Amino acid sequence: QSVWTGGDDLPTNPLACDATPATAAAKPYDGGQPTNAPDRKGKTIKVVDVPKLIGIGYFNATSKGIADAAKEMGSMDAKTDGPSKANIDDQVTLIDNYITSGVDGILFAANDPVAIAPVLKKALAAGINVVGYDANSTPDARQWFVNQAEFNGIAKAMVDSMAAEIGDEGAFAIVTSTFTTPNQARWIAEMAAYQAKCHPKMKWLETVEAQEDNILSFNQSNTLINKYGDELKGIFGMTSVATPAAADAVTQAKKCGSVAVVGLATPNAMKPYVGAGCVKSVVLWNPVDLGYAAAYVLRATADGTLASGATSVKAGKLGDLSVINGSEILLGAPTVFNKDNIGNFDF
Amino acid sequence: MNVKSLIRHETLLALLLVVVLIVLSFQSDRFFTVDNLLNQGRLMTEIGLIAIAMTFVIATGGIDLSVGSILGLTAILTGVFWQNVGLPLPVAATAAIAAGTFAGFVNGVIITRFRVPPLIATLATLALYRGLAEGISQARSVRGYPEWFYVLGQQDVLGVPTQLWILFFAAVVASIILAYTTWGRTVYAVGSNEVASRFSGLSVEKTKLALYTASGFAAAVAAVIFVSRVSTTRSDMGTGIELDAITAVVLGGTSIFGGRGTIVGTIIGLCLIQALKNGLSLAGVKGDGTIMLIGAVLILAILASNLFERSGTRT
Amino acid sequence: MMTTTVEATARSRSAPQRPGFFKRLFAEYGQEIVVLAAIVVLFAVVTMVNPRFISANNLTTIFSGNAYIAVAAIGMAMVIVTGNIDVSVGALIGVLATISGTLAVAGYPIWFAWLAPVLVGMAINAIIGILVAYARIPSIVVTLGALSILRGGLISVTGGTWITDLPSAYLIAQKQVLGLPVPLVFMVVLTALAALWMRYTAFGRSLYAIGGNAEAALATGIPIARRIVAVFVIHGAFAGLATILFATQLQVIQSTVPPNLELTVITAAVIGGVSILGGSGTVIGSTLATILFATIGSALIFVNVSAYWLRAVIGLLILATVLADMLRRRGRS
Amino acid sequence: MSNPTAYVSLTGMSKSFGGVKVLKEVDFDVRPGEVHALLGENGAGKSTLIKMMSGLYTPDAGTIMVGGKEVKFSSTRDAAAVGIATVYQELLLFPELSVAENVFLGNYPRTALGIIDWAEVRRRTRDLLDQLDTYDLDVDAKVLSLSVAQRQRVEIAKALSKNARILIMDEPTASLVESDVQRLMMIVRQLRERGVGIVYVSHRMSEIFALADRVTVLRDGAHVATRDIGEVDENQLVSMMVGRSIESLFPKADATIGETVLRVTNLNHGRHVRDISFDLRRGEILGIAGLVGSGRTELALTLFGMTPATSGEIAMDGKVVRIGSPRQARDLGIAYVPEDRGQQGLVKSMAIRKNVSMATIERLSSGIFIKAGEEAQRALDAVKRLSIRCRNIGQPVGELSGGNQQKVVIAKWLETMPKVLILDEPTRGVDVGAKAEIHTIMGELVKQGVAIIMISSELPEVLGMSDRVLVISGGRITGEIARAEATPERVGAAMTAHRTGEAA
Ligand SMILES: Nc1ncnc2c1ncn2[C@@H]1O[C@H](COP(=O)(O)OP(=O)(O)OP(=O)(O)O)[C@@H](O)[C@H]1O
Ligand SMILES: Nc1ncnc2c1ncn2[C@@H]1O[C@H](COP(=O)(O)OP(=O)(O)OP(=O)(O)O)[C@@H](O)[C@H]1O
Ligand SMILES: [Mg+2]
Ligand SMILES: [Mg+2]
Repeated sequence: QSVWTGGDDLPTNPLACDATPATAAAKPYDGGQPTNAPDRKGKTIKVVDVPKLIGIGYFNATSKGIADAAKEMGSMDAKTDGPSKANIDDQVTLIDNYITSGVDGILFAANDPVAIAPVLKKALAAGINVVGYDANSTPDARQWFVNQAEFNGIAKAMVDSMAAEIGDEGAFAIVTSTFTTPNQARWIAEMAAYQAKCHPKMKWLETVEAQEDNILSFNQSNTLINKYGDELKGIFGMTSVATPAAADAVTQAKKCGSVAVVGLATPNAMKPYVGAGCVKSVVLWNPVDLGYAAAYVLRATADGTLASGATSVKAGKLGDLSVINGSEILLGAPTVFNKDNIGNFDF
Repeated sequence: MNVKSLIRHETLLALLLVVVLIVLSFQSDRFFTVDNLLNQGRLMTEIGLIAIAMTFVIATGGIDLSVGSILGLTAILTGVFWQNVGLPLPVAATAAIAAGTFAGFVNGVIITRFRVPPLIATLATLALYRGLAEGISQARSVRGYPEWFYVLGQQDVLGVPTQLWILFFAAVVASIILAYTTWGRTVYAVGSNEVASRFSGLSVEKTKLALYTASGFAAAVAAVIFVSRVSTTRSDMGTGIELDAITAVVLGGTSIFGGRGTIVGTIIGLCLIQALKNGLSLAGVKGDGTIMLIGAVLILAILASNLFERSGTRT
Repeated sequence: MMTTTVEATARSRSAPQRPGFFKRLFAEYGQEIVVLAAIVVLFAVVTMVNPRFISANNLTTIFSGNAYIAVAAIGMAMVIVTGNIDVSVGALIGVLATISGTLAVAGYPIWFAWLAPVLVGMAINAIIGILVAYARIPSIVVTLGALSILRGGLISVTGGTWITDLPSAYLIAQKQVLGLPVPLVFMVVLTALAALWMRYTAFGRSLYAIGGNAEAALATGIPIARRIVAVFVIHGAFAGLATILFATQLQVIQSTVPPNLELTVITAAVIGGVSILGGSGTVIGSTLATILFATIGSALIFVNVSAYWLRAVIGLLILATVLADMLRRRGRS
Repeated sequence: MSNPTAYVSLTGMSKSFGGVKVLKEVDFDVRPGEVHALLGENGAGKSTLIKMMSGLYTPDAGTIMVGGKEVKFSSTRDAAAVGIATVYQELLLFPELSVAENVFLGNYPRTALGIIDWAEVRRRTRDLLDQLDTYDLDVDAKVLSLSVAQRQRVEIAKALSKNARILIMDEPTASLVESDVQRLMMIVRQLRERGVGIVYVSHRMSEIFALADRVTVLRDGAHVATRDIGEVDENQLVSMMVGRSIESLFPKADATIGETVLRVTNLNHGRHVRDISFDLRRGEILGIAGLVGSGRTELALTLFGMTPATSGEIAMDGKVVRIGSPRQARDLGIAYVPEDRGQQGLVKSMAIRKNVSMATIERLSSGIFIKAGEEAQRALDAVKRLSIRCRNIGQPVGELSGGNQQKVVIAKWLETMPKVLILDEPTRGVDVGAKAEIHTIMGELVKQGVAIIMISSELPEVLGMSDRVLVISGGRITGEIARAEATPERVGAAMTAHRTGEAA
């Protein structure tokens, strides 16, 4: 298996094997600043939310969170518009159009951290407040980024759950969207590092691509099951498309209980599998909360209450969220959905 | 009849464009501004370059579906040559363009030497070139280009986006070639009747080979501009761009069966699509609504010009 | 020596001998045989590397997991035989799956949830067919437009919400008949029916006539426009049938357009030997080509081709199939 | 003038294309058991009239009566239903389908289950072909592999398969050699005996007089006359058709024959060009005769570089040359007017101007730009010189009549100022008037020193125009006959001559 680079050459930073929290070195603010932004304090602001793509459950949920927060605040006029394919070019074009149309704030989830930077800088130069969520851009191209969970944190949660289910010597494989998708690539890189450090005897079989296509994800999962037979003990699903498809493959292959599925997914898509007991638990932050937090962060940024040097920000019902890594806001611990609580979520 | 109907389609389309521009500028006062329009030019350059070459290809009765993959491959090679091989960036970009052009040449060889229908040949290389881009890049992006490189994609020359000059220059040269040169004449002749062209001593094979090579070249140049515009390379760049380019070309009146079409038409088609994308967005229509409308415009525009043409021949 | 010459001359004056069975088979189904051979070779080679490749489970994955593509490619092959093309079928399947799933969840009878995509597919494609046949807009233009409209429409209507809580009776693709997975049965039965229909009915033959020489078809009295509408409608029905398999394969339906499905379907049809210029090719070929692609995809995982290079290898294999066919054709003429 | 005994009668038929009226109130009828010939110059409207009779075109005005009842045809199916079958001028077949399938497409025999009975299709096709003495044609062969004559046979079999009461044949003999013409005429007579009414279009007077019971002449889309064949002679018919009399169909001009321009030695390509050797001199017309499939066209294609020679030698002006493409042939001064005008000769959707300049477009350019003025001037000159009848030089070639289209192809190649002009069936499907004009043009060319190779299936044309006749059979030269000795008998004998010295 070739070494995972995570699509870029950033170093990995695995967490400690026990529950010791990472000691984040304090970093000075490294975000950008809008030029000549008008005073928006207290005024109603017009905001556009540009997710990676529209038409998938995950971003529907973030969009819902943003809408909820906007309604709650009463001073934000928010709308979601994104490309129909996770395509950097369409996303850039859309943001560009919204800069021209004159919005006060932009919320984004980047398809590529670098490719999106020029247009975001253009937005900053036009005096627009820019806040990212879910998928970051280069820091200087936006003011703040709402981080749902740190890459190494997700990696630890995933690998630890898998180890708990299949034991410290089990073999697993991964189904992801594409190798170039930045978040997935970084998660996999961090997982590799963490597994090597904390579960060195687990066996990483292979990683396959399945686009954002659930039937392909299903077929790929089946192929993995067929290829490795009893050797395969677990499958990681890296996207909200791949995880339910992998679970379905395991279900239909009648391997519930002998092949574990661990992955990132939205609760709605996972209810049948969790309910049937084929999947024990699903890891995901609450994307509704993520969107909700992002909207509050943008509001605070526009009001000037969240500025360089702040250590926390108030985010409505979520309370105080802390600033990390210079210009990121941490949402908090990911939610773990299981048989008992999955019915309480609807996204 | 032929020439007249050509003019008719383009006139119709130009009128439609004018109407669209007027309507859209009423919808948003930020639409019809110099800044916005120039900026749209920046955004449509890559598709534009590819569509210009595609006009020639379709006018011969062919098609090139592999352009998006050639774009991705060239982008990746630019990055790899520069960062991994260590070539100076201008050399790396030139070498990558040469490679992209070669990919087009390979299409041409498959089509002319092995007589594989263009649709099948480029459907196969669509998969192959994208795969090569992925394999070569190992899914890694190349970033951190020197600042001067962004002149091409993100800055202006004489107040106009740099790449728009390139598109403009390419459009002028291409329309002159297609309308006034022996080469252009050969393109139409091959598109109308390939056998007769061969029997007339025209170099059918060479022309086609040159066209697919040129198509590769256009996609490769578009790739470098694209990299410069978005500051990074990814192996999935340009996915699906072939359908956008083909849409512009057929909207512009080029017959998918070959033998007719003009660069002016293609450019108007391109502008119409871009104006709709931008103007509707400014008017508050979401992206999904916009793509539906573009689909409808494509069908209706060709329908309208069909009707005009038929009623024209009857009188 | 002398006698054989005389015999040969005598025979050339009388009716020519019908060439042998295999020769005719090869002349008529050359491309299909090339594809089939490629499948067999792949199976043989990969099974030697990893015997699990030919396990019942993996055969099910290969044949059954991609059956919906094969079913969609049947309709596509018919459309291509008439000299037309459809680049909107992926978007159509996305739309139909959403309709079907929504009905199933809303409590309509299961049979209705299965029938609806077939009917709606036929209706939508009837419009496409009418635009192609009567308004004389080239099919690639109409279907490019339809692609945009269907894709945009799907997103704006559903917003991409997934459909869950599907009743288990609805999930027909997960069931078996006579111990065989339903998608496999669908694929085989529909391919066989379509192949027989294309070969043994006047209607089926007329599609080849239209694709081969439209002018002559008109002179023969074939109602071209009606046939083209009909073939699009039939293609819509196959898209609907493909949708049933697509939508019931998993317990959730993703209400988006499956990425690049149209290209996959078109590639299956043309690699299977349907001439893109119209007038030749069979649905057996398109189904075999679908199986070939599925086999390649699975095989490359089994033989541990670097995942990064996987798509390049697939591209190379497609190209090789295309070139092999062209060389075969040239060798013949 | 509806005739009580007529099975089909047309009255006041009119049709316009793009505002041009090509048929003006024409009356026409066919009786059972007669051969009714339809005559007229190229573009007179014969095919148009026929296409209305067979339901392919809808008339703008006029009525069609079948068996005394008025009918309206909305498709060829309607016409077929009342027993009208047509063999069209442009053979309308399906190249990718087999012979048998072409014959029965549209009315297949079915089994009890309603599915096509392929065994029956093949058997009945075999029968029909045997009736046409075409024993050597495989019913399973794809039509694309057939020669023109073979395709014609398939078309006739197709018409016969429908048990037609009226059989329309639009220039059925245009691409047949003499022996095939005789065979076809026999078939026509047999059908007449059986009571079938036949509409027969041909530009060949000999056939008209041998077959027809009545003739109808059209000129410029108008009905000129309908006569019994006994009432008219050839000169009368010709002057009815062209509105003037034609002095000589074969105006063989005396040209001085000069030195050798082309010398071919032991040329070979495939099965159809074998060991060909001959000389061609300036100012000479070399006629090439042979049966269909004898390899005349293949020889021309090899000389023209389309199918380059596999062995042998070609020398132009004494210098040995290699001709690997039409382009090289053109540059060496060889021009080829192909037998299939529509496919190989013309780009029909393009203007006359562009077609005329097509082979010389590089020469008409400064750098890469086309000199439009000069191009137009040259096209105008060509139109005048060859008297091509057209609206203007911007008119698409496809709108011209057959003869005028042929002249455009000749004009294109004259632009290259060839030393050797190869004409393959130069007057196929061309009316008498235009035929005479083309022959006159040939005469003028040889006077200017051009050497002409003329391939023709019309023996009178070969004998009338050639200085020397080369006869080809089975790809080999089986006779070389000087003008003085060229008689139909000698040439005919050489055409069917057995291949000498061929081992099994
Ligand atoms: N589809 C068409 N569109 C436009 N003009 C046409 C069309 N078909 C025929 N014409 C014109 O109508 C006239 C009559 O054509 P038609 O084919 O009936 O002549 P014809 O008598 O059969 O000639 P020929 O001996 O060359 O076959 C010609 O001037 C021709 O150019
Ligand atoms: N039995 C056959 N099977 C397949 N193709 C044949 C057969 N006989 C002849 N041909 C094809 O027919 C052509 C040769 O016949 P063609 O009629 O062109 O010869 P020709 O001597 O030029 O006669 P003409 O000029 O009268 O057509 C070639 O293209 C050859 O491939
Ligand atoms: Mg005619
Ligand atoms: Mg010939």
